[in-house]
Amino acid sequence: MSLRMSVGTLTFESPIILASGTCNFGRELSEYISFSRIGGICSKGLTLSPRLGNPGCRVAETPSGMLNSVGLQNPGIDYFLQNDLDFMSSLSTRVIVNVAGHDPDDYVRMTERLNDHSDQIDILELNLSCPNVKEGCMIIGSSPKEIFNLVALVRSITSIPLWVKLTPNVTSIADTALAAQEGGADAVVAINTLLGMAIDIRSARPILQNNTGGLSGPAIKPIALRMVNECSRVLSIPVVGCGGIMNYKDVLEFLIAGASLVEIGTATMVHPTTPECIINDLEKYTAENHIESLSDIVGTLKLWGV
Amino acid sequence: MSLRMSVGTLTFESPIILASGTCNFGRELSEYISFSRIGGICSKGLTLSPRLGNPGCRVAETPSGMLNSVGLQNPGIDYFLQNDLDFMSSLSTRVIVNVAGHDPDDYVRMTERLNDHSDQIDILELNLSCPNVKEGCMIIGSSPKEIFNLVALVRSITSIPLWVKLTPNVTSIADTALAAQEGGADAVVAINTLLGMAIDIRSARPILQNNTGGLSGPAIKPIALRMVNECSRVLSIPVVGCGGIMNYKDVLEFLIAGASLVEIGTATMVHPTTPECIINDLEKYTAENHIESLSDIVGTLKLWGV
Amino acid sequence: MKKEHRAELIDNKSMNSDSSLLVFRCPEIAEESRPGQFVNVSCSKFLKRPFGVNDTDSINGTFSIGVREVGEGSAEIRSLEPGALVDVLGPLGNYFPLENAKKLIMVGGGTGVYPLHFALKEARKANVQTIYICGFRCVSDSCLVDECEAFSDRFMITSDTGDVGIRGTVMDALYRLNENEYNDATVLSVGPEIMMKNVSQWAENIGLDCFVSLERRMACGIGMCLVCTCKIKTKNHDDLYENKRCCADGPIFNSREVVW
Amino acid sequence: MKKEHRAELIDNKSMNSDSSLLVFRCPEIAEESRPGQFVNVSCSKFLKRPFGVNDTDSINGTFSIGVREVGEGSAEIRSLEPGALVDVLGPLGNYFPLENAKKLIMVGGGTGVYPLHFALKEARKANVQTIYICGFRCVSDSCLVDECEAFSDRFMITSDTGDVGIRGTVMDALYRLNENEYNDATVLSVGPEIMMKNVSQWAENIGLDCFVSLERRMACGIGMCLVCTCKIKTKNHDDLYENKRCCADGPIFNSREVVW
Ligand SMILES: Cc1cc2nc3c(=O)[nH]c(=O)nc-3n(C[C@H](O)[C@H](O)[C@H](O)COP(=O)(O)OP(=O)(O)OC[C@H]3O[C@@H](n4cnc5c(N)ncnc54)[C@H](O)[C@@H]3O)c2cc1C
Ligand SMILES: Cc1cc2nc3c(=O)[nH]c(=O)nc-3n(C[C@H](O)[C@H](O)[C@H](O)COP(=O)(O)OP(=O)(O)OC[C@H]3O[C@@H](n4cnc5c(N)ncnc54)[C@H](O)[C@@H]3O)c2cc1C
Ligand SMILES: Cc1cc2nc3c(=O)[nH]c(=O)nc-3n(C[C@H](O)[C@H](O)[C@H](O)COP(=O)(O)O)c2cc1C
Ligand SMILES: Cc1cc2nc3c(=O)[nH]c(=O)nc-3n(C[C@H](O)[C@H](O)[C@H](O)COP(=O)(O)O)c2cc1C
Ligand code: FES
Ligand code: FES
Repeated sequence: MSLRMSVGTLTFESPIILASGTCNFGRELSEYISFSRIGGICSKGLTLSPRLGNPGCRVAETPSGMLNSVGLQNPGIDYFLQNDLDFMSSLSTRVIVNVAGHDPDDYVRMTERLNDHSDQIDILELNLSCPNVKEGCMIIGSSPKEIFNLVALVRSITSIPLWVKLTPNVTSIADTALAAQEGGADAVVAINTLLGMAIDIRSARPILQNNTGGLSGPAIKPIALRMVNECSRVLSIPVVGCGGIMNYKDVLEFLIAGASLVEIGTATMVHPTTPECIINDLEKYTAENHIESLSDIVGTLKLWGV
Repeated sequence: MSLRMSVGTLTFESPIILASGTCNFGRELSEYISFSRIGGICSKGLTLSPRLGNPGCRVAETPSGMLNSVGLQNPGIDYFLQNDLDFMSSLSTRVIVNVAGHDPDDYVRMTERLNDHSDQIDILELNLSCPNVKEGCMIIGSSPKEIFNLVALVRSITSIPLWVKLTPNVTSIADTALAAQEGGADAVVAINTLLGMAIDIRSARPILQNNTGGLSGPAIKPIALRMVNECSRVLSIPVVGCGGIMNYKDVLEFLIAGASLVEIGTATMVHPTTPECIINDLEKYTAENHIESLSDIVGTLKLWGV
Repeated sequence: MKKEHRAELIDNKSMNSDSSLLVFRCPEIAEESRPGQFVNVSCSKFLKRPFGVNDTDSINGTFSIGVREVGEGSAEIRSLEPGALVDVLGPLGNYFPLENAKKLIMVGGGTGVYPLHFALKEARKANVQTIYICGFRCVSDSCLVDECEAFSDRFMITSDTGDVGIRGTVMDALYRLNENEYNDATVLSVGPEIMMKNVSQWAENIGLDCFVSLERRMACGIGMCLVCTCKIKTKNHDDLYENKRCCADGPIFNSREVVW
Repeated sequence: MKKEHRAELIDNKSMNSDSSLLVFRCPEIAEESRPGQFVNVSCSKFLKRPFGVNDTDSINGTFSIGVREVGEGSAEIRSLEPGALVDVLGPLGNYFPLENAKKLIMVGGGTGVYPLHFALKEARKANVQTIYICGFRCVSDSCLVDECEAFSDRFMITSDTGDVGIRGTVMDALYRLNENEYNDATVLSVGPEIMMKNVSQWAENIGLDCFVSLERRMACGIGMCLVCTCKIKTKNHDDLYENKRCCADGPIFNSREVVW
């Protein structure tokens, strides 16, 4: 019994991927966990030029969750390729590079850079969902048409497997997911954070100096599960589930709902050993329940009344 | 110092309104709290014909929240008018009738019925946001154009003040709110529940027999606050805030964000005396902070960087 | 006005492999509870947890509940230590119609025996003749055996494994009753739904009234939110039903009205 | 591999009107902590709460933190009772560069005195000469006064109200130092940001290095999430800055690098 998953042309040691922005480039976490059974790690969201991110307070605790307004602080793609990619490649896990652009041209130029390192990059994750920057990203990610155009454009210039990370802040995630598929994505990742706000009543100010931020953590799990299921029902490409996963039971829920892999974000920030604990628990669970391969349970959700 | 609020042409004893579907018609709660300082009570969502609601399990607990899939179980508007409206009117608080239709015609016919009782009805709340029924409601409420048409239609046949309850399951709540305003709404109510799912891993079944349900409770508060603020920034009509309010601090956050009144839903289900506790705490707060009128803090949010 | 109570846990003793009996001090609940009613107990989870009242002691102002550990909330409540203060709403729901009962046959399964224990004690007080039948998976799941044997006029216990009492289910015990014994009796049953369904079929077949206690996932517990509905036959329309609230219209229903 | 520790609270004593000193058993943290570092303590809230290490006792395997009650999380932690087990991550962050210090002037305000206390003790061990200045609002807010007086070569206390020590702020105490006293000293300051800013201006003006401990809202506490950034001047570019992580690049920064 192993937790290995095959998704598209790639195999993953386990379905557990470290979500973008919650583990930076893996250095800090590598002091807490071994990466050997981790399915993959997503880089912090990268942009063409270095970004300082948003000013002031960037985090607010909320019931069973948190808001962040980091705003894509990152050293820029060139610095990343020179200084961080080697480290990520050394982790013996799938390397997923998360990129975020102002406009299609940004995505193209970053993809071109990544093409030169395609031996070290397993997956290119197009972040069309960061709620903390003014241009690009979530604006593109809210429009099926723009998603289709962007994904098709990037698809046409790279052979690196392409994941599209979707925003939940839309009327129909099935529509945006379909657009990504039609554009040529190899998988969609659902979901990024929900746009939210927290207010300090003493100062009558938003706690986040960016005014709004992205809501993550268990609070959003029911929404994420619903969206993963919606995506998996309309798509023929795999879905990577994400949103509020804290333990192995949550992982099982996402797999059952239709996710072929899952990304763990906030949980790792709350307890750095979470990814490893989850993998241990999944191993125990599959053994105890005589599950030959975890992939057997992907998409096994039996909806009522259908 | 009083908590009295004037909104449109009406005054409310306090900003605390009991949200639709979480207090039925007030009978049960009247054994736990006095309604004299409650701002208003919304009836359970009413339909033209009686509805049994959805079958099977209708509630799932989630982190800091719950999913419900009641599906508008109600005795129908005629039965309500004959058997429940008198009771609601006797509560010495504003009476808000929440109606939900399959199609515009449904809303028209219900509005006509309510017109005959306009002396007992302070507000007509158009539910364009119930996520638990197949037709009407959230479908209409997801489209600014359909919202505009429906609200204008209802507006043209009634002089009862009109509130439009919005769904958060949209890309832009500013757009749907504006549509409601343009259609002639006297206020918008933001937000109804977020569509979510919970899964039982043993049976690989959704816990709710309706498969999906509406997420409410503190988990959604950051999203609700953000949406209330978005609405209040684009609208000239008042916003009624709703979503995850548990205590007086939450109420203050919503008022600061731009809500003129708030609706309390799930909190009352968790602790039936919540509305009264909140009112007591608000009285203490306004006294201690020498706030002459709570309406002074409505919309006082100072956004950063503007 | 009704209110939410803060009850102090004053005793907590393990009863069998997976359940414990918790005694709380709360004079109002002790005073008002009637057999079949339940209380809604707070824990660190978002919603309260419903438990049938197992007993009351109005002199000491206490009531007790039997808590079986099935998930995180019940595990947390079961592990509370004396002195703990918990928010409790109750008593809630309707109760067994014991007033006119001439004779009672009580059939409990699993944790169903806790609420039935309360009914049994009250029947004893009212000098009503009782037959008490309880079923468990095995001896280590059994509880309240001595108490219930002492309080009942006839007592039978069954177990799936046969390691205590009759091997089989409560049905096997019921089948042993003769007409003299069950004549004129009212049947009360609390336990797994399939058991209550079988018991009520048995009762209905021989013309007895049977009252069952339904369990539904609840939120408010007081009838406002309509999440806890039970399909109940519409009066005089066997093939129509309405959705009644387990928490407020129930949890006790006449089995003839229940759409299983 | 580093790990999250389960620490047992073994002592909790109130220190003043709003803070308490909590002693935890956790040999690893006791062994590894250095002055200026902090630990991230779990409570029932979603995120951990950061607190500076106040002291360690590697023989008994304990460390302590001073916890001021400012909101729900700190109130909960402050009210823990001995025996409580809590998840603690640490020690985290960098620490005061004490190695080459010839003389130390420590300036603490409010709860800032807790982490400084640790630095003071270590300086004493290393036989470094110390001037210790602490400022409080009033006497009932003061804490660790006797300990710090005993451990320091020169000790001054100030209060806004004047009901203990010098009436005024820590600046009024600093101004009393003469050149002999502050020459060659390194300044360490922990407290409200405005105080640290003033202290560092004083130090920079007379050519002393000053190290301050910045506070930011944190999530991971170990440098992964980038929510806790401090504006730090880019090397050799006084008018450019980068966003450094308070939890991993700090919390201790040379005041000359800080963009206040
Ligand atoms: C009227 C009534 C009386 C009851 N009396 C007793 C009793 O005397 N002794 C006893 O041990 N148990 C009793 N139960 C069942 C008890 O309420 C559940 O076992 C308990 O709520 C499970 O909580 P959990 O957190 O451990 O389980 P989880 O499965 O983690 O809970 C998740 C959610 O489902 C609900 N839930 C789970 N199982 C049940 C269930 N069987 N019935 C209703 N809600 C459920 C929980 O309340 C919670 O909201 C009664 C239930 C009802 C409705
Ligand atoms: C490196 C560092 C060292 C610290 N050392 C100490 C110490 O030794 N003694 C002490 O009493 N306090 C210390 N603090 C402050 C302490 O962390 C906060 O007072 C505490 O987190 C407040 O939590 P709360 O739940 O009571 O407040 P709430 O305001 O309810 O907390 C809400 C959120 O804001 C965060 N937060 C609130 N205030 C602060 C703050 N001042 N700094 C950072 N995060 C905050 C909380 O961690 C939480 O995530 C330190 C903070 C940092 C960053
Ligand atoms: C602090 C923080 C930073 C994040 N940064 C990024 C990012 O750079 N790129 C991205 O695609 N998603 C980013 N996310 C979103 C997460 O990858 C993930 O989609 C989201 O948090 C939901 O999952 P969770 O609930 O498990 O955290 C970030 C989330 C957090 C909390
Ligand atoms: C059990 C339940 C039933 C509800 N029924 C209705 C309804 O009939 N009509 C309606 O407009 N909203 C209904 N709602 C939504 C609430 O009125 C409210 O908008 C939502 O729950 C968010 O607020 P809260 O977090 O305070 O509960 C219902 C919510 C719950 C939990
Ligand atoms: S639990 Fe709310 S009506 Fe029964
Ligand atoms: S708290 Fe995560 S980087 Fe500092």
